[in-house]
Amino acid sequence: MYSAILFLPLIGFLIAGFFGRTLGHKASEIITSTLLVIAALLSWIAFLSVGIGHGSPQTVNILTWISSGDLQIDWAIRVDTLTVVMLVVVNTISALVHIYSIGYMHADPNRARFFAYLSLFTFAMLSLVTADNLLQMFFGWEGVGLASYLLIGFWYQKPSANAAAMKAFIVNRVGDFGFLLGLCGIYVLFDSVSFGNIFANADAMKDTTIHFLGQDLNAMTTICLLLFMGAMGKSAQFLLHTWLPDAMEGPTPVSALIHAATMVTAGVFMVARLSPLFELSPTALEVVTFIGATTAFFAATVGLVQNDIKRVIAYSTCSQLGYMFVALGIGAYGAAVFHLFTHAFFKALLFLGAGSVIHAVSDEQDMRRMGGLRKHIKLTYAMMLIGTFALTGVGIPGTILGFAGFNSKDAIIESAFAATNSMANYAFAMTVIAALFTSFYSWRLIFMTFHGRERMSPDAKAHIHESPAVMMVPLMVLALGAIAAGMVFSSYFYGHAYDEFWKGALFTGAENEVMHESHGVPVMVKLAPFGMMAIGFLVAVVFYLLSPVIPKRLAERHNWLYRFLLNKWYFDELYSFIFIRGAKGLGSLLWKRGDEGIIDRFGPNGIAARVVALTNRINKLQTGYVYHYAFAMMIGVAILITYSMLSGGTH
Amino acid sequence: MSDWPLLSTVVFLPLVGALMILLVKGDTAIARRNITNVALWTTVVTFLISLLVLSQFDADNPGFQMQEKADWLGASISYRMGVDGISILFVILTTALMPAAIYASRNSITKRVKEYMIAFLVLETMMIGVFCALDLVLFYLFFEAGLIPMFLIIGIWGGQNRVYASFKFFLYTLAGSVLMLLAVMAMYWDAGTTDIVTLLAHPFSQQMQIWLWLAFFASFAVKMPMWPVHTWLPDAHVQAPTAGSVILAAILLKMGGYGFLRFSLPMFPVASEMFAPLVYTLSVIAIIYTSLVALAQQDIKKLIAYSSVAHMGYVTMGIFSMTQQGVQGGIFQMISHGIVSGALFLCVGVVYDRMHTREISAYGGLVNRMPVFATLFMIFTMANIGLPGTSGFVGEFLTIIGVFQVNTWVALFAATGVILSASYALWLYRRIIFGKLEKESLKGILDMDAREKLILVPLAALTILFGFYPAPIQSITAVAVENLINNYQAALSAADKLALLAQ
Amino acid sequence: MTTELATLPNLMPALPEILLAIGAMGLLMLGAFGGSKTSQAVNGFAVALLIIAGAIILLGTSSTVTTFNDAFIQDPFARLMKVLVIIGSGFSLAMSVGYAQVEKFDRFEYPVLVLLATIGMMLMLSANDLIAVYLGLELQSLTLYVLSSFKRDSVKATEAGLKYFVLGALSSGMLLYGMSLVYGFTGQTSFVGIADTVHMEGVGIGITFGLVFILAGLTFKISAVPFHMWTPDVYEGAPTPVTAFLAAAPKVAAMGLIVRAVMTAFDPMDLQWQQVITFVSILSMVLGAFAAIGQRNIKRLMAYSSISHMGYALVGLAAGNSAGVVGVIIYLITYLAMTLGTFAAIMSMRRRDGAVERIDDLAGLSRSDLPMAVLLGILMFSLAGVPWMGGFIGKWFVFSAAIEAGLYPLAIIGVLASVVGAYYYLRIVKIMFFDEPAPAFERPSSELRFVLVVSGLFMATMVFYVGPIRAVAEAAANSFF
Amino acid sequence: MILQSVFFYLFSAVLLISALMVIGARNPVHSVLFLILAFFNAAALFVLLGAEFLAMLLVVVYVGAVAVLFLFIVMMLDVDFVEMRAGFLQYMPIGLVVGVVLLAELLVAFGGWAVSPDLAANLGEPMPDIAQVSNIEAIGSLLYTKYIFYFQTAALILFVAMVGAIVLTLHHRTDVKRQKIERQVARTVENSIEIVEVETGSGI
Amino acid sequence: MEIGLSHYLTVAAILFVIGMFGIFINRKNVIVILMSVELILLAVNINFVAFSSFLGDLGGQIFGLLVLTVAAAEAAIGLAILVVFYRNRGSIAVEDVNMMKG
Repeated sequence: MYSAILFLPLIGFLIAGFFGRTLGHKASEIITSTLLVIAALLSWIAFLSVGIGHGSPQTVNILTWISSGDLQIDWAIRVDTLTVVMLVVVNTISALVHIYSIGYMHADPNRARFFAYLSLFTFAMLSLVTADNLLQMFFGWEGVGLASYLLIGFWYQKPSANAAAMKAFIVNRVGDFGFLLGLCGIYVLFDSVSFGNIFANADAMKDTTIHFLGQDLNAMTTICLLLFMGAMGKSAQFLLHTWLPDAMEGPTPVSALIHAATMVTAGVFMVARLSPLFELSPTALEVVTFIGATTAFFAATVGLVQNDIKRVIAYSTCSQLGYMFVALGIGAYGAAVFHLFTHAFFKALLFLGAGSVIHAVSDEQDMRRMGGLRKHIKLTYAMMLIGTFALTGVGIPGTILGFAGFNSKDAIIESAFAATNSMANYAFAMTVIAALFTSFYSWRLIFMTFHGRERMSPDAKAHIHESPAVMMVPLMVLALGAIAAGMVFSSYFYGHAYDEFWKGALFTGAENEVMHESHGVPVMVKLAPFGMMAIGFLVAVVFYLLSPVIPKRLAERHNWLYRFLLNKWYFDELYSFIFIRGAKGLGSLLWKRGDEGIIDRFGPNGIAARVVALTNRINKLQTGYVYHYAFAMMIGVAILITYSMLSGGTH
Repeated sequence: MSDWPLLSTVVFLPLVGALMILLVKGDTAIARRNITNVALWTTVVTFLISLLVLSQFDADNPGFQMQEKADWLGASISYRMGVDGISILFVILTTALMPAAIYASRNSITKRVKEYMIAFLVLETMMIGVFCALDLVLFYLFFEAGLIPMFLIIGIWGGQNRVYASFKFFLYTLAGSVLMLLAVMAMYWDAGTTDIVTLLAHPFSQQMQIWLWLAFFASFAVKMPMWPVHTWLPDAHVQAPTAGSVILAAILLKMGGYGFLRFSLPMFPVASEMFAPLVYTLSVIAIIYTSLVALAQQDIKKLIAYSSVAHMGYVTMGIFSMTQQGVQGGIFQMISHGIVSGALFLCVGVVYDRMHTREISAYGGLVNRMPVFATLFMIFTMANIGLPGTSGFVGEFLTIIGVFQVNTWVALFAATGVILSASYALWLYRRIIFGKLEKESLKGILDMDAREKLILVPLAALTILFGFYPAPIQSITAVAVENLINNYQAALSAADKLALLAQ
Repeated sequence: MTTELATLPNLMPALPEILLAIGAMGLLMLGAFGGSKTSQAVNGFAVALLIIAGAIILLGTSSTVTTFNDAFIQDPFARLMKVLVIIGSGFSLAMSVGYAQVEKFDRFEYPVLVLLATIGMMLMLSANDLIAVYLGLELQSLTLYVLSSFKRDSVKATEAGLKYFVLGALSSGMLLYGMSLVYGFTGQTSFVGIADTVHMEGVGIGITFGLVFILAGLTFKISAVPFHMWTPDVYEGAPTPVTAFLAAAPKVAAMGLIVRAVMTAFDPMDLQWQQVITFVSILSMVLGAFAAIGQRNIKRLMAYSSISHMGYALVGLAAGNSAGVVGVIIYLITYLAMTLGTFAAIMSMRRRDGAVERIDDLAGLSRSDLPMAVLLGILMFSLAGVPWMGGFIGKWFVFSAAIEAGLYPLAIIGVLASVVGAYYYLRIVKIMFFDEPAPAFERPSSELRFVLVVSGLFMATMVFYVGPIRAVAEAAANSFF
Repeated sequence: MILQSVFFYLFSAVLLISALMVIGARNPVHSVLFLILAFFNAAALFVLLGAEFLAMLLVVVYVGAVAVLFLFIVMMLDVDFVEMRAGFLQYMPIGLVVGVVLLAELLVAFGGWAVSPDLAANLGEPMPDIAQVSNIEAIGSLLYTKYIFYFQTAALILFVAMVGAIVLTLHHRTDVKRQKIERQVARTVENSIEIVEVETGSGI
Repeated sequence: MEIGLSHYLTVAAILFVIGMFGIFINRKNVIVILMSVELILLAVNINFVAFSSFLGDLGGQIFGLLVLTVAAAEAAIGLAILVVFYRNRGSIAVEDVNMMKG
C-alpha cells in the first residue's frame, strides 16, 4: 500500500509526461487526477491505521541506491505517524489541486504537461516525506525543487516566470548546500545516513566534537545548523525567503500546492523528523527559534502593504512558516506539525480561492483593480472568508472551538510563552505582533477584493463569473478542513493523545516540558492572540471600509517606511547587487582578466609569443655572412675550451 | 574462445574498420553513405564485443583480468593488456559513445567524410588502448597517439578559429606529457621494467616519488584539465565539430583521472599524500573559478566546456581524498560526466546543425518548436547540475562526502559548486529554451528527427538509470577501489615506519 | 724493410669500399666516353654497386676484424652504420633520377661523386686511427662541397658550395689542430693507442684541448650548434637531391664516427667529452627547435630540423652508456628514414613551371593528393616525435638512456625543445590538411613515390617490429662494451 | 744552440708577420705573396725541426703549386680593391677579445708542455736513427708499407679533387663549332649522302 | 734559451688564431679566406712536425705529409667553387656571398 501511495503519482507523471500528447489533454487530466485521488484515499487509510489506530511504524525496502564502502543507502519507505500525517497533507491537497486545475487550466494548451509536473511534484514530495534516510530525503528535497522550478516556469513565455523559476531553484540550492554538508557530517559521525541508525546512536554522540573548518565544534550543533540551512531554503525563512513571493509567477494551483501547503513545509518536516538530533543541541534550537520568529514578523510586515493578491498570501505563508519554526525551536514539535497540518488546508483554500478570484476577473492579480466582488462571486467569497477566519485564528479562547488556525497557532504562541529557550521571549513577542499583522492584512485582502468600489476595467467587469464546479468542489473540501481540522485533531497532535498518536515519531528530550507548561499559561497569554486578531480586524475595517483615505495618508507620511515594506526590506535589490551582479561580474572578470588576461597571456599565448620573438632573434643571427658563421664557430670553440679548462680538464 | 585475445580485438577492431574505409573509392553521396555505415557498424560491433568483455569480467576480482602478454621491446617492455574494475568502465564508456559520435556526424559532416571517419576510428583504438594497456610505454603510446587524430578532427572540421584551438590543444597536452615520458623512463630504470603490474608493487624511494608524481601530474593535470592549465579546453571544445567535442569531453578528459588512479595514487603513495592539499586547492579553485567563468559565457559550447572543468574538479578532489566514497565517486563522476557532457555537446550539435551558430543570444524560445529537444536538454542540464535522481548527483555527492571525511574546508568550497552549477546551467537553459520564440531565424526550426532521438534518448535513459540505480557501476568498481585504497594505506604506513626508523 | 712489401694487407674487410672505389672509377670511364646520354645508366649502375656493397656487408661475418695495421676496423657497429649509409646514398641516388631529367641535372659525374662520398663515409665508419678519420672525412667532405655547387649555373648552389667549403675547411682545420694536440700528447694516432696512453698518463690539459677541437670539427659535420651555421644555407642552396643526400648519409656517418671516437679513443676521458656533447646537444635541440619556426622554405626548415635531430641523437651519446649508443643507433635509423621520406616529398613538389620549395606550396595537399599528404603527415608527426610514429621510438631510446645516466636537465630541456619543435612540424600538417588548396603538383615519379611510401609506412609501423631493430642495435652497440 | 734560437725567432717572426699581412693586406695579390713568404719560413722551421722532406714538399707543392694557383685565380677573377665596407669594425673588439682569450688559453696549455718520458716506450712509429736512415727514406718506407691505406685514400681524395674541379669548371661551350676528328675519319660515302626520291609536289 | 717544444707550439697557436681571425675579420674577398685556411693548416703542420720531432716519432710527419696532400686537393676544389661562384655572381666580395640567410 505504501509503495502504491508513493508510486501512483509517479505513474501518473510518466503517463502524462510521455504519452500526454498522444492521449490528449482530457485523458491526461483524468488519469493523473484519478491516481492522485486513489493515493489520497490510501493515505487517509494509512493515517487512520498508523496514526489514530494501532498500526505499527514500519520500513519498506525497495532497492539499494548507493553503496560504497561503509556507505549504504537504500531506497526505502519509512512509515510512522509523521510520515502518514505528511502523506495525508500532501496527497489530499495534491488530489484537490489536480481536480481544481482541470477547471483552472482548461484553456491552457499544455495542460498534459502541467498535470505531469503536478504528479511529478507529488511523487517527489512523497519520496521526501517517506524517506528512510537523509539522502533519500535529499532526493525528494531536490525533486520538489525541480518540480517547483518546472511549475513556476510553466508559462515559459513569460520572462518573469522564467526568472522566478530560476531564482527559486538557485536560492533553494543555497540551502541545499548546507543540507549536503550536514549530510556529510552525519555520515562522518554515524557512519550511516539512515534514520534508524542515526536516531539510535544520536544520544551517544551528544557531546562529540567534529573537526570542521579547522575547528573542533560540537558535532550536533554544527550538523543541525547545516541541515537547518537546508530547511531555511526550502521553507523560505528569513534571508532565504526571497524566492517565495516571486514563485507566485506560476499558475495559482501550483502556488496552493507547492508554495503554501506542501513543499515549503518540507523544512518544518525535516526538523521535526530530525527532532532526535535537534533536541540534543540547544544552540541549534535557539537559532531555529530566532529565525522562525524573525521570519514570522518580517513576512507579516511586508504582507501589510502588498497589492498583489497572491503575494499577500505568499508573505502570509512565509510568516506562518515562521510560526512553525518557532514551535520547532522551542521544542513543541507537535504544535509545529499541527500548524503545518491545519495551515495546509486553509492556506490551500486561500490560494485556490484567490485563484478563483483571479479567474473571475480575467487573470487580474492586483487588488487595487478589484473590489466589490462579493456580489458577483458569492461562493468564492464565502470560501475566502472561511480561509481568513482560519488564518487569523478565529475561535473561542480557552476552548478548542475555533477555526483550524485558532487551535494550532494559539498553541504555538502559548508554547512560546512557556518555553525556557533563551529566544522564547523574543519569539513570543514576535509571534504576537505577527498575529496582529496577520489579522490586518488578511482582512485588508478581503476588503480590497470583495468590498468597496469596483475598480476593475470595464472589460474585465463584463466577464466576471463564478468558477465552475470542478474548481469549487475542492474549495469546499478544503473549507471543511479549514473549519474542522483544528478541532478534530488537536488532541492527537498536541493534546492528551500526543504519545499514542506520535508513537515516538517525534522525539522530545527528557527535560523538554514545553507541552505541559503551555497548557497552564496565564489567561492573558491565552487571550493575547485573540485580542490581536480582533484589533487587526478593526483597524482593517477602519482603513479599508470606513475611511480608505487613511492608508494613503499614512503611506505618504511615512513614505520611507512604506517604501521599505513595499520593497520587501530591499532584500531583492541587495541580493541582486551582491550575488547576481557580483557573480556575473566576477565571472566576467575571471574570464577576461583571469583566463585570458593572465593564464593565457602568460601561459600558452605568452610562451608562444616569446618563442616567436626568440625565433626572430635566432633567425637574425643567421645573417648569411660567412664571417659571422666562422665567428660563431670560433666563439663556440672558445667557450668549449674555456669551459673544459675551468671545469678541471686537468686532473 | 577463451584464448581469443578479446581485449586486443576491441582495441584494434576500429583500425580494421579504418582500413576498410580506406578501400572505399570515390566521393559520391553513395560512397559517403557507405563510409559512414562502415564506421558506424565498426563502432557498434566494437561496442558489442566490449560488452562481451564486460560479461566475462569478474567484479569480485581486484586484479587485472583478461590479460594478454607478448614480447615487444624485449622482455622488460612488453605488449600487455588487461582490465580491472577501474579501467573496464572507461572501455565500455568509450565503445558506447563512439557509435553515438559517429552517428551524430552522419549529416553534419559533408566534406572529407572518409578522412573524418578514419580519424575517429583511429582515435577509438587509441582511447581504448589507453584504458587497456598494462605496460607504461604502451600506455604512453596510446595516450599520446590519440592527439594526432584529435588534432586533425579539430583542425579540419572545426569552426572559425580551429587552427589556434587545435595547436593549443596539441602542444599544451604534449608539453604536459613529455615530462611524464621522462618519468616513465626513470621508472623503467629504477624498476627494470615498465610493466604496470610489477610497478604497482615496486617501492619507489620517497624522493623519487615526489619527482615522478610531479611529472605525471604535469601530464594528467593538463589532460583533466585542472586549473590553471585548463584554458585549452574551452578553445578546443568550441572549435571542434560536435562529435569531436563529445569525445573530447566524454573520454579524453577521463584519461587524466584514470591516470591518477592507475599511476599516481598506487605507485607514488607518499607523494600523493604529500601533494593532496595541492590537488584539493586546485580542484576547489577549478570548481568555483570555472563555474563563475561559465556564468559569463556567451557561447554554448564554451559554457559547457567550463562546466566540464568544474566537474573534473570534483573528480580530482574525490580521487585524492583516498576514501572509498571519494574514489568511487570520482570514477562514477567521470563515467557520468562522460555520458552527460557528451550528451550536452550532442544537444548543442542538434541546434548547431540547424542554425550554425553557438551564440547563446542567437537562440531563445526553442521549446516552442522543439519540445522533445527541450525535454532531453532539460534532463541533461539537470544531470549537469547534479540533481538527485540523475547520474550527475551520485558522483558529486560521493566525492563531497569522501572529501568531507578528510578535509571539511575542501568539502565546503566544493559544495558551493552545487549553487554555482545550478546558476550557470539554468541560466543557459533559460536563454536558449525558454521565452518567446521571437527570432525570425528560429521560426522554421524543426524538432529532433529520429536519428537524433536515437542517439540522445539512450543517453538520457542511462543518465536517469544511473541516478536511481548506480549499482551496476558501483559494484564493478568497489573491489578494485578497495584494493587500491588498502594498498595505498599499507604503502603509507610502511613509509611511515621507514621514516621512523630513519630518525 | 723491403720484405714487408711482399705481404699484402688483408683486403677482405674493406671489400665493399674497394669495390665501390673501382666501380666509381669504372663508371667515370663509362660516363666520360659514353657522353651525357649514359648518365641514367651510370646512375643505375651506381645504385647496383651500392646494393652489392650492402649485400657484401650483410652477408659477411659479423665478427670484429681489423686490417691495414688496425687503421681499418670492421665491427658490427661499423657494418650496421655502413648499411645505413648505403641505404641513404642509394635512396638519394634513386630519387635523383626523375629530378635529374627535368632539372637538367643528368650528368654522369653526379652518381660517381656520390659513390666517392659514400666511400668516404664508409671509411669514416671504419676508421680506427686519427689519420684514417681525417682522410675519410676529407674524402667525404670534398665530394660534398662539389656536390653542393653541382648546379654550377645557379647562384644559390654555388654560394652554398662556397659557404660549405669555407666553413668546412675551417672545421677541418680545427679537427686537425685537435688531432695534432692529441698526437702530441700521446705519440699515437691509433684509437687504441690513444686510449691506452691516456689511461696510462692520465688526462692532461693538452689532450683535453685536443679533444675539444676534434669534437668541434666532427660536430660540424653533423651540424650541431654552434657549428651548424652552414646548414640552412647549404640545404637551401644545394640542388634538392644533393640536399637529400647531405641530410641523410653524411649525418649517419659522422655520428657513427663520433660515437666510435669517443667510445674507443677517448673512452678514458668520458667526463670531458660528455660535457662537450651535452653542451652541444642542448644548444642544437633548442636552436633547431626555435629557429625552424620562422622558416618559409621547406628545405631550410629541414635544415633546422636536422640540427635539432642531431641534438637529440647526441643526447643518447651524452649518456655515454650502452643504452645511449643503442639510442643513437635507433635514432639514426629513424632519422634516416624520415629524412629520406621527407625529401622524397619535397622533390615531389613540382608544378608545371618548375620545382617549388615554399612550405605554403603544400597548402591543401590533402585534397589534391591525399596519399602523399597522409604519408608526409606521418613523417611530420614522426619528426615531431609524437608516439606511435617511429620518431617517438628514437626519442624514447635516447632520452631513456639520458635518464639512466642521470642527465635529467638534459632530458628535460630536450623534451621541452621537442614540444617547441612539434609546432613547426604541425604547421606543415596544418598547411596540408587545414588550408585551402594551392594548385596541385605534377605527378611525381615512381621512385619518389616509392621512397615516400616506404619511409612513411616504416615510420607508421615501426612500433610493431621495434624489438628486432633494438636487438640489432644492441648487437652493434656491443662493439664498444 | 744560440744559432738555432736566432733562426727560430727569425723565421717565426717573419712567418707570423707575413701571416698577419696575408689577412691584412688590401691587395689580394699582396696577400698571396705574403702567403708564399709564410710558407717559405714555415719550411725553414721544418728544417730546424729535422723534417727535411716535409720542408721540401712545402716549398715544392705549396709554393710551387697551391700558391701559384691562388695567384692565378686572383689574377683571373680580376678582383677589385674592395673598400672596407661599413660595419667592418663592428665586431672587431669582440672578435679580438675572443681571439685573444682563445690564444691565451692555448698558450697556457702549451706553456708547460713537456713530452712525457713514458711515451718514448709507447710510440706509434719510433723515428729511426737519422744516421742510418734519412728522413725521406724513413717516410718512404713507412708510407708505402704500413701506411699504404692512407696513401691510397689520399690518392682517392686527389682523384675527387680532380673530378670535382673539372665538373665544376669545365664548360662545353655549345656556341663554338669544334673539330671532331674521329667523325671526319669515320666518314664514308654511305653515311654521308642520302638520296631521296622526291615525288613532285610533296616535298621532303 | 733553449728552443723547446713550447716555442713551436706557441708559434703554431698564434698562426692558428691568425688564420681563424683571417676568416671572420676579412670583408674583402673570399680568396683571402681560403688563404687563411691555408694558414690554419700550416699551423697544424707545424704542430705535427714539432711533436714528431720532439717525440721522436715519425707518425706526425706522415700525418703532416697527408695533410699537405689533402690541403692541396682542398685548395683546388675551393678555388674551383670560387670560380663558378664568380661566374654566377660576378663578384667574390665576402659581403656578396649572401643570397641566403635567416
